[in-house]
Amino acid sequence: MSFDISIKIAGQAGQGIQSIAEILLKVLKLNGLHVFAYQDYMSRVRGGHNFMQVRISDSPVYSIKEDCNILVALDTNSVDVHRNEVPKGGAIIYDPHSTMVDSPDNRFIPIPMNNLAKEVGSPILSNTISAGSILALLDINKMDAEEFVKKQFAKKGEEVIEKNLKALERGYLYFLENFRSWKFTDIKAQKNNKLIMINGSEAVGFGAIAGGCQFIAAYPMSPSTGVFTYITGKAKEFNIISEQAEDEIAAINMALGASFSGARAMTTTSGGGLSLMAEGLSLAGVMEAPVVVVNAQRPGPATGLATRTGQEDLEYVLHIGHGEFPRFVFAPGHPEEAFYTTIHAFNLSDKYQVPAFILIDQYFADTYATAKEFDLNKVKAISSQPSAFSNDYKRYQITKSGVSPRAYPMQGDFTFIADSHEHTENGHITEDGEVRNKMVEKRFRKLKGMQKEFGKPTYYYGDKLVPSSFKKGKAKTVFLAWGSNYGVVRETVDYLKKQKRSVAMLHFNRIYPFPRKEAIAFLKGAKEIITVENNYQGQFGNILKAETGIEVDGKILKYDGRPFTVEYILKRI
Amino acid sequence: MSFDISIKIAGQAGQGIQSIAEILLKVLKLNGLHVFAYQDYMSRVRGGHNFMQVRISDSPVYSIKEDCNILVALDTNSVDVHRNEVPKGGAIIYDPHSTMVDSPDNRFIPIPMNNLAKEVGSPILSNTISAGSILALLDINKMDAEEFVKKQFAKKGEEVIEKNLKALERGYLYFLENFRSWKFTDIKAQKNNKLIMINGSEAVGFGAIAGGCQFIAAYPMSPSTGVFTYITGKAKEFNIISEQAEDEIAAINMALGASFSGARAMTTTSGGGLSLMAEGLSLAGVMEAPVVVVNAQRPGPATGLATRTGQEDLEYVLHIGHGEFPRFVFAPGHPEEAFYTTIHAFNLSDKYQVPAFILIDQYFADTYATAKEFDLNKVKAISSQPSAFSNDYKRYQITKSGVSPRAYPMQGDFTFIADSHEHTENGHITEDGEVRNKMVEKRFRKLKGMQKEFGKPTYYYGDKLVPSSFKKGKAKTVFLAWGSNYGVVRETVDYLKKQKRSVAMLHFNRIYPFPRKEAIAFLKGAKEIITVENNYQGQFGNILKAETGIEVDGKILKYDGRPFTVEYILKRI
Amino acid sequence: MENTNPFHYEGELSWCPGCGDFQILKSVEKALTSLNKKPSEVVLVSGIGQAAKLPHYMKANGFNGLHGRALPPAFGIKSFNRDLTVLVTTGDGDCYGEGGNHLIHAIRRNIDITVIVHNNQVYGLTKGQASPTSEVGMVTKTQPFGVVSLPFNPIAFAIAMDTPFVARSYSKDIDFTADLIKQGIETKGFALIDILQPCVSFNKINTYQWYSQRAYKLDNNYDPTNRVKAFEKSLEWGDKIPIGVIYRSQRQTYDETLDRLGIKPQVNSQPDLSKVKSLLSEF
Amino acid sequence: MENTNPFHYEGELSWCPGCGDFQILKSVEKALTSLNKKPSEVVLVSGIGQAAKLPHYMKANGFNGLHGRALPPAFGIKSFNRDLTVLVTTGDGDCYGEGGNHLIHAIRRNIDITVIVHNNQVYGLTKGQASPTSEVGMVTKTQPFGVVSLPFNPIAFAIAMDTPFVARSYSKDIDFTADLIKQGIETKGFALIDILQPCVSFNKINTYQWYSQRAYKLDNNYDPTNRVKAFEKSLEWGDKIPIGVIYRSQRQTYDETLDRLGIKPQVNSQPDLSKVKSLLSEF
Ligand SMILES: Cc1ncc(C[n+]2csc(CCOP(=O)(O)OP(=O)(O)O)c2C)c(N)n1
Ligand SMILES: Cc1ncc(C[n+]2csc(CCOP(=O)(O)OP(=O)(O)O)c2C)c(N)n1
Ligand code: SF4
Ligand code: SF4
Ligand SMILES: [Mg+2]
Ligand SMILES: [Mg+2]
Repeated sequence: MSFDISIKIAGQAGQGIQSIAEILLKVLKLNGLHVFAYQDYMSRVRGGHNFMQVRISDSPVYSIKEDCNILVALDTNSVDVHRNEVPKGGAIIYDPHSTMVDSPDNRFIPIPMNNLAKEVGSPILSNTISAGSILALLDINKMDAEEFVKKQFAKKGEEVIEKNLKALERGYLYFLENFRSWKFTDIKAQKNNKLIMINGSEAVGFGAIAGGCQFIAAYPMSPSTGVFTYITGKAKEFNIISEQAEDEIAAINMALGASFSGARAMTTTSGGGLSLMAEGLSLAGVMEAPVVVVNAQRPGPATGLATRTGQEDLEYVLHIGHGEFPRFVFAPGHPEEAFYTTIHAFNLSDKYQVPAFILIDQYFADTYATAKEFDLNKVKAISSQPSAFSNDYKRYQITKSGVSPRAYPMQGDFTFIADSHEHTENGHITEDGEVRNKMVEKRFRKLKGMQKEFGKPTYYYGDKLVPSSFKKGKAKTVFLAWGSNYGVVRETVDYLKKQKRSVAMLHFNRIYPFPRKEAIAFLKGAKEIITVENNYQGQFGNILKAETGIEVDGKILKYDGRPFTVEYILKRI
Repeated sequence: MSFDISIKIAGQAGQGIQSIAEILLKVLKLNGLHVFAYQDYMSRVRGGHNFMQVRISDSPVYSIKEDCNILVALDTNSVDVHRNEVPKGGAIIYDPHSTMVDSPDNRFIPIPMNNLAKEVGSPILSNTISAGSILALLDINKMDAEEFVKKQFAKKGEEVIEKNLKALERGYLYFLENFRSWKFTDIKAQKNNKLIMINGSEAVGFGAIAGGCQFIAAYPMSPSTGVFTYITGKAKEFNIISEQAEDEIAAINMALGASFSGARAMTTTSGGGLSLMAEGLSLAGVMEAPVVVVNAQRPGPATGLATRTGQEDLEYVLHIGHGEFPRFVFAPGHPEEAFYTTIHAFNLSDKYQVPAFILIDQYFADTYATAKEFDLNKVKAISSQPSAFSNDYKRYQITKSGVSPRAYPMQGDFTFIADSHEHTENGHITEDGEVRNKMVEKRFRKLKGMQKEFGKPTYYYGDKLVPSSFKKGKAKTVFLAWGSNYGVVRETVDYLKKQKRSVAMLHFNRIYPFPRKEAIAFLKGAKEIITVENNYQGQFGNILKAETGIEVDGKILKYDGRPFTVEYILKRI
Repeated sequence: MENTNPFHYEGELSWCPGCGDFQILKSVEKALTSLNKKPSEVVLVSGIGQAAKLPHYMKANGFNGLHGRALPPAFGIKSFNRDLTVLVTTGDGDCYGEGGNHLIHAIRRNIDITVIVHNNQVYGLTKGQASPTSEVGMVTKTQPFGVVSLPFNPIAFAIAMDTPFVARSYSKDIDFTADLIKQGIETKGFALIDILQPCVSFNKINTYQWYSQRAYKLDNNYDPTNRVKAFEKSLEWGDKIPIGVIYRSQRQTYDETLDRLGIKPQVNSQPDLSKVKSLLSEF
Repeated sequence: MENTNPFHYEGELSWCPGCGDFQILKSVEKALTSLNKKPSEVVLVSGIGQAAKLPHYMKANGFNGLHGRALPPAFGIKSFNRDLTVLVTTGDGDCYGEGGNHLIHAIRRNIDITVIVHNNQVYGLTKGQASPTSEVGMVTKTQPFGVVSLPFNPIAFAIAMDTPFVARSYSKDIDFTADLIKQGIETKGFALIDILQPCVSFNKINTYQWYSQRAYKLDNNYDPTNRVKAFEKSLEWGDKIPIGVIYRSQRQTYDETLDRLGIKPQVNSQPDLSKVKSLLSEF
């Protein structure tokens, strides 16, 4: 890591933080640089205080920093809130005409963005002006930015492109003309790095498409809407039926209907919506209907903090739905893992005819990160269903594996019933105690096969990921992480390693069926086990105890709706 | 226990099993005898195969037996299904004109109920005829029965009373005339035993009324409807608003609205309905709204076995609702405990401003048992809310106990907001991280107080109940029970004690906050811990492990929708 | 008919003897038979209730889901496989009570399905509580002081929602009901058929006699395409209750929209890998 | 007005500048002030959405519950304390989408509350998805090929449900809206007021200009008590959109039923112990 720069762009909702960040991030990516960008936004459309945190390096970056080298403050409040986060030698870019600054010191760089924008043609260009100035400050070649602007505004016509190019240039030159002496670091483009930049929502959505999703029904709810809109945007191209349901109850039940017809079906939601799906999830359990459910967590209870992050639904998802039935629960740690996990979720849900949950959270959904191009040959959408059936086909045939052959209507002359009651092999209502026992046992027999499937935990021991064949942990202190905390805990381990501490991370992507054997093997030698979670109760620690008897020695918890930072964790060990 | 008789009355839905049982049970109770009666019924209105199991003794009885001394078979199928359950010397009463019996042996007692009923006036009297014959067989004085008939049919007028009295006499005499030699045992009336006979639904409903319930909204669903109808039947008399909601979502949200206005509010439901309430329960969590939720369990998932019994929602109820919030979860073991527990649930929900769950099940709800008259002075409906407030009243004031003073509209000139978002002390939406932390911590601080409240587990060690001051378990083998399995496990302990085995039961009524200290103390000396549950996963065992680290040594599980018997448990140890 | 009825189911039916549900079952079979449908291309979707047991009592595909939730799976089933004939058999509680919101939005979507409501004005399966269509004053265990809410008028509601096909029938007239169901199936888009169905066990008010005295067939002069007139007709409920097609209209179906967009996924098909790969370039 | 408006709230409002919600807030305050209501006897109940934030922006009691679930708590609040004035402030998504089923049954129950729907024909708070009242063809991120479902007509629906008071307003006319709200509060029973409310951030179709060109006030000759005529009027939506009281009717309220039964529980009161004891004899 030869450089590691943090930028914060702060202002009100509606001021265009995202437009600035978009240009910046895309251009950095085109330069082969690694970026990591998190959005902190309020539950409102205009006003308030939002900000975007961007980290840039020539090596992969996995989390945000509390302080920043550069602050772009779009209003006075942003200066007040964030000026102390910029150390000496840092830069604070602001518009001297719209933003009041008390006693500016030499970190402050006034750029009259609004005036420059008006000069170039229109005040709405001020975001492009800012982007130009930031690029100049970072000493990034203007050419890539120009290329990006051309692509980005292609649909809007020549005039818009022209004006934005001008604005970019104006911002760039204004900076050079007035602040040439400013320079942070040697940012070197890594042009032969073939990177993609993707956020968690897109990674799950992209995975769903690669996993053969054919039907999505959902109801909008932050922070889950991103996955829904990503897939919906591609619906025509990928032959996907996408429907905005009237409520989450309809969403899950629509998905189950489509699943009955033979679709790879999914739904996306967040806390309150998940709760409304509880009964439908129980239906999936007894009907043995494959369905993929993405739950993007936010802090609760109820409406809670609608646009912020949390990991509070873990134990809930393990038990959601009345009655008992097996399920998959995944919690990927980074976009690449989310992509593959989603494909696996479709395949495994199909293979075992159980619901598969993917737990993400606001931090994960909205965070952009660069990654190597995903290898699309690694996983395929594979259906495990036979394609021919005899006329005495039994939907719920008792089998050794617990899995019955699954047919769809019109695959032959047979008929079948999918049923919400306890049922016979034919799907008809039964109250017979023995049949009931057989059906319960059949459903739970699947767990044996499910346990062996995709989803071993990742043991991160210093710079390298230990493959799952690595059978025993080596570190004295092991941090437990699940879901989105992969990155920040990984960087914590890196930091502590440099201090010669014997530390590792054990990250769980699959939480159910719980990888008991692996957890025990990796944790056996540890002197100290610390769980790192975005909730109050240390839920993963509870699950670990119930599943393995292993008790954690410490909990590092955060439940204020904001993501962890390495600094926060370090302060607590 | 000088006698212990089991009777099964079997036939189709609509044939009047309950009418026969009702006369029988009430008359036995009037004689000061202990009864225990369980209904096994199908999810249909007419036809099928239902039966009622009645046990009678001069000592309290707590469970059903698999075999029976007397079978009353109302149709041919009932003879086929149950004849093998009647040992030699037992009696099988049937109507020789409507019921086919292959090779009747000397257990069979033909009573031409239909013909006798017609003689007396109408075929619908055949149930009273049966009751008369059974009473004669049991050698119960006819007088009490006559008294009961008079009371029972009082509203229907003289003619109906007259006819039923005649029918009772006819059945009674017909038996004596034809089968005088039959006699089971010396049933001795215990006239000075002042007993009540009550089922689980009534006990909870009665407790709710005694606990000051003022508002109930619910949606019908077996097996929870009994609690709802009991309370609704008394609504006018006790000044209770009762409303059948359009769905369970409305039911819980109506209750929360009433709670806001100051009502002691409740709702009743079962599995699927509970799932639909999940979001509303989370709302109760963040709003800190008192509400009592009765969940009458039945086997799932989804519709499952709609009229049968199960204990499958335990882990679910501990975690239901997205986000994190404290709650009470109770699972009373017998009607008397249910009565007191319900009163406590109202008081504690009010005191701590958290939802209180009462978990019962179909077996519990529909089972009648005799008990000593409840002592109504033991528990009172006590509100912990202050009655005067200043004008700067803060609904969510941060306090040491975590409990804020709760006001209702129009208790003064102040106004306040109850809010589903994370909020300030004033109830206004906030996104402030520090306020959020304080509110989460405030809500969870309540747990400390809650832990000390009503609901220690019951350690049953032989004939006597050990008071909660009894600090250490003595038995080698401890059976764990929760909810409705109190009775059958208690009788199992009694049985094994007689065999000189060192056994005890530890029964949990309060499951959350989990009585950790008591559980550990009582289980410390045990060599063998066996959990007895009506589910597949041994859920209580899992909770015990997560809460205390104690692992059970054995699980005796039953998930076919039927209740345990002592015989079933004994076979599995 | 038995011989030529491919939908006949051999097993036991658990409805009460005399229940109007038997008649509706016959009508459904008749309608489908007359349209020469094959059991394998028909899906019966239901929630929970006595009415909702119907899919178990016919030889056809069935999706017997949750109480109140028949319409959403019906949408999923039909939109994914538009070659299927999808019927929803539901109760007044199932469809107008627990499931009311789905009815509103299913009509708006206008997917091509036929919804048959066994309207017995009571909750049958759960033993006699009031339903959304119960008469004011009806006494039950959960309404011991009598029903106070205004009965839901499904016909007026459906007309206000501009439902393409709105009909009422009386279960006792099997041929008439079968014909309405047939018309409903033939209608492109959403068809709602509300069927007066005596519940002999729990509804002691709206009995065979009560309905028989009141139900009358709309005559040929009645024009179901006039929305305002149809609305006026829908308010008729009392001594006379009109049965027949009360309202008809036409608008684009959800099926047609999907066809227009060219969206028609196939079972067990893989996504086009080259297309999937091309998405990478957008990141 | 500020001085004489006891409902004025001092804190910050998070709506977008120019949003119609500000106007509705003023209208509500005006209506309540003109009725001499005290803040402490008013409860504002809402679900979730921009509209649903209103209870935070007025000095009055508030119950800000779940998305789509404003009506059930409003029932609980009002039935238990019938001295309260209960207003529901809700959005088109909140009330007609997620909460549709409660609307059906709340109207049937006819509890005495006033429901104010901020109908901006879009999901504002979640950034611009279609709502149940969005126009066919409207393109959003979740309807990239345009809305296909028929917009929900709340007025026609409410008339079909025989709602005692049904009105439409346009947020820009604050006095007119305030007067309708006042009438709604004065109506015994359920009042539904659907208010056309421009969302300046996400609805680029139904703008101030769009509404201003179309909204017209019903004249004095219009008779809102004729149900069929009102229904006909409710179908008018296009170049001309009528605003005003569109329908009025009368029937027993839930409140009156409770009064008749003598059910009126008091806070912090104990059940009568002797009565409770007498129940024992029934077992
Ligand atoms: C979520 C849920 N709530 C309640 C029930 C219980 N339940 C089953 S059927 C039914 C009512 C059925 O009434 P209706 O739809 O009119 O059908 P009918 O039996 O009258 O034909 C109810 C309340 C349930 N199964 N699920
Ligand atoms: C159960 C649930 N689903 C979804 C959401 C997300 N959500 C919040 S507001 C809203 C839509 C609001 O639309 P509308 O009611 O029209 O209000 P507006 O913002 O337009 O005023 C949605 C979908 C939620 N909070 N809860
Ligand atoms: S209870 Fe009523 S609706 Fe149900 S089967 Fe019996 S008669 Fe039919
Ligand atoms: S998004 Fe629309 S409805 Fe919401 S505050 Fe802004 S303008 Fe108003
Ligand atoms: Mg019904
Ligand atoms: Mg809206």
